[in-house]
Amino acid sequence: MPEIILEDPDGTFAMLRDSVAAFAQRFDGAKSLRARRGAGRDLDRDIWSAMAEAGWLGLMLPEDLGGAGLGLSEQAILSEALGRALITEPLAQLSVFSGTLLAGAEPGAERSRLAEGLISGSLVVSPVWQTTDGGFAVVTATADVAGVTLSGTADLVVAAASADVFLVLARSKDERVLISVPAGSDGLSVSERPTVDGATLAQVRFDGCPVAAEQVLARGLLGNDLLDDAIQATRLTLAAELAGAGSKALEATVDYTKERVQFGKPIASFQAIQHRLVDMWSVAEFSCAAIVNALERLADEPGKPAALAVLAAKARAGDAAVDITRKAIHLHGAMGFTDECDIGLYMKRAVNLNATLGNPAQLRLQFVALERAA
Amino acid sequence: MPEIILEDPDGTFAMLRDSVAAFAQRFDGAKSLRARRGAGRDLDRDIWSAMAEAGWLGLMLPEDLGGAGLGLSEQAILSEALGRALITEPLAQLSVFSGTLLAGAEPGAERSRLAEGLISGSLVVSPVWQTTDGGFAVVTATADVAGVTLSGTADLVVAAASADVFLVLARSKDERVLISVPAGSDGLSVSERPTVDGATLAQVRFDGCPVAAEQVLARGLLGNDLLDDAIQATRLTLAAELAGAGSKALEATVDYTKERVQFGKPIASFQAIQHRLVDMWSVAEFSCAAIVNALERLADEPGKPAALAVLAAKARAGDAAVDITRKAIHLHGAMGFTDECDIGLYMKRAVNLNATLGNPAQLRLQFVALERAA
Amino acid sequence: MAEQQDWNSLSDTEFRKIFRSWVDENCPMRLRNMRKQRPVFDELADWYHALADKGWLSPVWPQEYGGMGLNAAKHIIYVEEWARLGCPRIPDHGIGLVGPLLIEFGTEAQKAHYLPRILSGEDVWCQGYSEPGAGSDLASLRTAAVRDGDSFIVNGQKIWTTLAHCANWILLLTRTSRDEKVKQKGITVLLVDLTSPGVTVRPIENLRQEADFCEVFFENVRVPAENLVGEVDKGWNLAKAVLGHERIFLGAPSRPEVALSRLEQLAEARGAFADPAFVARYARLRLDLYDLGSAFERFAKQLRDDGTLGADVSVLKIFCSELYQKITEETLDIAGEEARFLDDLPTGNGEVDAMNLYLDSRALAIFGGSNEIQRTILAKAVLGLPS
Amino acid sequence: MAEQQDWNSLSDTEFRKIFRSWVDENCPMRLRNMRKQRPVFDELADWYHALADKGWLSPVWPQEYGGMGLNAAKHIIYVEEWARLGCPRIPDHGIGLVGPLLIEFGTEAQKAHYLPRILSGEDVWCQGYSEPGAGSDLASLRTAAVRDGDSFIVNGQKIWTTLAHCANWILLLTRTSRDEKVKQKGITVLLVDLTSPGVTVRPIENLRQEADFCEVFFENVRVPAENLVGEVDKGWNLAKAVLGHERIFLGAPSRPEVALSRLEQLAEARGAFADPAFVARYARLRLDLYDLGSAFERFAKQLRDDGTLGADVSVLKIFCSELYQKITEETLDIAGEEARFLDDLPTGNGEVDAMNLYLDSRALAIFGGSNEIQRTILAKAVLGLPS
Repeated sequence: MPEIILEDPDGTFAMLRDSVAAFAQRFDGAKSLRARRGAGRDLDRDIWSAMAEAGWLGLMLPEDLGGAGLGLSEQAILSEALGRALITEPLAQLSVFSGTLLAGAEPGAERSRLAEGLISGSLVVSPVWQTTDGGFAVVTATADVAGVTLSGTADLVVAAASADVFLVLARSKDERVLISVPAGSDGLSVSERPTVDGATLAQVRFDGCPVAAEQVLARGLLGNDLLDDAIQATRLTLAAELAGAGSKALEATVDYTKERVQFGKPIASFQAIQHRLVDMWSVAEFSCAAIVNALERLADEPGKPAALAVLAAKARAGDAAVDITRKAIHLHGAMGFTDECDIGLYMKRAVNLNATLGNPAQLRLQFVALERAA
Repeated sequence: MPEIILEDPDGTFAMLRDSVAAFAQRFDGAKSLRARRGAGRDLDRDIWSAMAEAGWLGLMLPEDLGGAGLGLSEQAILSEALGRALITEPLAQLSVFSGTLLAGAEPGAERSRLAEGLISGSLVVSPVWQTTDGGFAVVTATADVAGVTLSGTADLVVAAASADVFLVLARSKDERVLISVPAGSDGLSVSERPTVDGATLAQVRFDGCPVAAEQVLARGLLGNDLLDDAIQATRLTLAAELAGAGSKALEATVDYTKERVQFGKPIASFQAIQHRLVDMWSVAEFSCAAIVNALERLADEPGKPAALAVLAAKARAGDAAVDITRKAIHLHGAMGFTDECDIGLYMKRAVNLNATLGNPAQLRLQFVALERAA
Repeated sequence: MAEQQDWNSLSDTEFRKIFRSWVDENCPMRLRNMRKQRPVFDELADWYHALADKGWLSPVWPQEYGGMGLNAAKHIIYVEEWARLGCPRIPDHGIGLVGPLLIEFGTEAQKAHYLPRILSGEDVWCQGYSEPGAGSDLASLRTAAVRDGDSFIVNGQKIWTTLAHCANWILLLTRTSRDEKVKQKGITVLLVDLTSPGVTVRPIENLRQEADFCEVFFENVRVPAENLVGEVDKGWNLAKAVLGHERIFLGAPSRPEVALSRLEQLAEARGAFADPAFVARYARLRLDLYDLGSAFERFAKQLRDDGTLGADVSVLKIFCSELYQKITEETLDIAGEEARFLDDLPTGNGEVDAMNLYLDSRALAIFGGSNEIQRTILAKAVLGLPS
Repeated sequence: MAEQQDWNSLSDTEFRKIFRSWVDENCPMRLRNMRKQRPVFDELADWYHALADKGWLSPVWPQEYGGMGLNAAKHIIYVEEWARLGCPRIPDHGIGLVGPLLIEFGTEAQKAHYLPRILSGEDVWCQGYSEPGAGSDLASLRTAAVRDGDSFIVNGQKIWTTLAHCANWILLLTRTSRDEKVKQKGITVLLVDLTSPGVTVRPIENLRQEADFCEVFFENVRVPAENLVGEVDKGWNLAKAVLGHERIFLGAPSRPEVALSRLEQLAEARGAFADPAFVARYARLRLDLYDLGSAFERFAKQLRDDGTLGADVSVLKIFCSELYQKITEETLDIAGEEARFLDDLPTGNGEVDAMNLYLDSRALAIFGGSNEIQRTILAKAVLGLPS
């Protein structure tokens, strides 16, 4: 089955894949997802701790913050494997996105505390910055005689109920600042809605939530690339997870159609089914090739070529995973339409990840606008 | 194979179909098209005369102008049959469009002369009104001491080299007028370009071309529906021709794939080919149903419902014929890629008709704009 | 009880008006445009009884059995108005399947016993056709019925049995003899009481996590011989026959119609109609739906004129199910990041159940014969393509 | 004559630079970006001879035979730069097919005789594989070669023989024995002089009304036995072997690249980039092309690393040919009414050959094994699906 093909001289990638496979033996992805969904929870804390123990949460964080100091290639291989195994805890947001912001924040005690907690799994650090249309939320930090307070609303917050700390992107006068807000702070409220893949997304409201000086992790975020870097890294992570999910859904469908007999033959022997499976395999191959291209551009041609490549990779992997899993459902027949069959969980997961941080249509438009910009 | 299904209590439709079948025995469509293309001509005058003798050119013209006084249903059945037989002389423009304009023009000697000539085939009456983008050409009628003259340029003129008379839609001050201009008039020039289906479209230039009072056939065309009626009737005619061409291309492909043996079996026995053929058949059925719906709306609900139905029918029939003939080429294999095989002529014909008076994307937008207009 | 009238003698317009106005007045608003495609009997009981009292529960049963006795043309109007008013689908296996089967092939005793109990809601039926190894290839079913004195003993398993957990009777296709050459031979139709010892019903949740179908297990279930319909070993054609003209409704535009209205609602709320790229995609879907209406009417007319339909009618089901999917996919696309939510999307003017419809739209292309099977049937039946 | 150098020892960048600059300087501008996909020998003779003199005509032949001896990695650069500079495809059956075949399987006498005559342009070769009854199913070919003393007598017919009317030699697959069980057995490769008595060549016009392929008829054509390549009855694997890594180039992005640049040119001229609906469709095509580049690189890398490719490489050809069609279809769509013209469309900044490309794009999905065949091969070879 298609996978991200990278040279692996020291065996790091093989090791990462093996460690996910071993992990999936302990924590079955589909079973865990159903359990979390049944409980209405947004994060499985046991799994999260185990992921921390595996060293995955701080994979890309620099070593001076306690991380492994690895790069996006390692992250992509890891996330692809997690996607295959349907391990759906929100690593992309809670580790890659939050981690990139922390790595780029100003050195200080709070930053060190959060990084350490993030890496060890003891702190769930959830980023807060979007509206439901994917744009920037308006959360404003205002200073008066009583001190600085936050007000405003953000959406699409993952693991909000489980979060220990919110990493809030706020406006303060003309600049954008990054603020750490402990869960349970005064004036902070959270309301959750279920996601299609059995977790939740929350609206987080700040109503005069007090902020101490040491909670401000970074300033001047309009003028630098930190946020763009975080979005880019997260998109590539999501692309890899989508590629893994798509590839696994294809594999499951190939297996199913080889076994399922109708009219005296396995349905995989019917030409119409075969061609459909080949088309699914093709887009899976293209996803992996697009991700490899993005990783190479990031290494060789940072800037515009890399930005284009990441947009293309997320768009392709999202389109492919959604397309593959839809067809997979169909090829599983009535069985595919049941909740008991794991294939539906892959489809729902693909729908969520595909819509996260830009769906393919939006990303393609960004690509063209960027490419055609003088 | 799919066809336009209408109740035929007095057998008119069956008679029309039979007459086209007999006609096609005398004038083989593909052979005639190749001959005309080889000669670089825009009209086969012999075929045109024979079509006149068959009574087809004045089918919808009122009886008081010498026509048969029949309706769009008869025209649709006729054009569908012509489409099947690949009889490609531009009936839609030279009979339906020109005829509708003449029928709506003001009574007078010139109108009677043109109608008679159109019906008998002795005059080729070619409408002149468009630019290459399908919009209205700017041809201006100006009066000064020397009299009225025409100036301006129009495009997409069919049979311009063969035309005896041009039916020019011109601007005169604030109104739109219809003017008859004899071929060979002073200041009139014609330059032809080949069309994909082996005829030509011309640019017609008027450079101070004199116009006598009796050449003005109608005035005030901005305020009435004549032009809209002509466009609507022509679109439905084109839709029917497209439906006929698509249905025949499907039939030819079914026949070919039943005969063509590869790997010891007719290729029509392979499931992937079968499903492709079924999809071709489906859109052909939908084309015919859309045309029947348009004819019924025109009869029962003139105005907006009919206008919507005609837009839908032309869009569907165009999309279907282009899609069917593309697939037909492919299913004919290498043979389909040769000029010797008639299937390519059907494909080229479909491309031309589909792009005439609005391609499907444009027509769909018009549909939505009209439907959503308060 | 029921109002009797020769509905077929009315003009289409008259009938449509009479039918529509009574239904609109009597079908409770809480049941209109339900999120569930198939509500269970208990949710609908009052509306069910109201229809039965009016004599309008069974559109095609002859009036002597308490139906309306509608011909195909009037039946289409019945279904169209039903959809237009957003009325819920009622548990319809008794009305649509068991009733017509018994009326055509049942004994007088069977008719006298079962038909009134369907109308009264006392019996709620389900349909036991599919098996784990016999889905698209229905003829290979294996649930066995063996004659034992004045009974049959049934062993085996059915699956995808819609709403079996809310039914008390099942129309069961069983195998009574094995002839591998012609698998359709040796199939027998039995009426089986689901409360019989040895029957186990296990609901299965679908993608929307609703239990609308079940597995049904039969372990030495004793079925009285008088519950046989027709003859032993000759049940196949009988089971097929009652499908009749109802196949046209699988391709009726109502599902994509509902989905498109939701797409429009969301698009209005999110400002998508100001984006020409959306409008172009919307236009394609809108025209597909419009043309599906024209194609539906083409077959409806044939049904009105000839009283019968060919295999070609399944083109509607293929087009309809694929259009339904395209519309729900577009709805998720314009939802952007909100496509991640399972619950309904607020619009300021009602909610849009984008994900509910998206998930539901997966079903129609699978059930009732997958679109692949339908295409293969069309290839042979309509285009005469070789095997 | 030819400059000899170990090209493979250069870095990719160095080689690319050297190759590109000489070609750019020496390939006549009148031959760049030609409308014809396959110009005939006479149109290109001076450029052909210039390449031969330079020793750059045959990228993969070993240098001892007058080639460049490029490995797969360098060959890809050769092809990429060729495409990027808009150089014309030269009649390449001698260079790409006959040369490698003889170098691997030919006798010393054959190599000494034929290879220099290919480089000099004295012999122009075509490839006699397909027959009327053997297209996708090539192994069922029937053109017969019967041994007669020191000759073979050939009877039969080939079709789709590219540029046979401009060639003087044909590489011919013939049937020398019939074994219906294994059709690939009994096939023999012969080198046949097209000026031999009994050979008739009939050009066939394609959809663009250009004669770029032919039928070739053989009536008792006498072929000397020394023109046999390899062994009698064992020609199948030999014919297949020389395809080698060249299959990757069937999926190279050059054709859709050219088509997309034409689409952009027309879109700029007609203002389509101001229409968000067009931009959305364009974006899809642009990204498809971009991703085809990534996928091409994925296989090119495999070729560089392993020196070989699997069956999976044909995914490129499928994607590439279908993308090429989509782009040319979109070009006609935005041409609006102008899609009716056969000739090129003026833009004020050069002409766009919309119809020429549209018609040309029909070919790639058919020739070199239809996309259906390719998908079936992939199903078995890559996914291991059962028959």
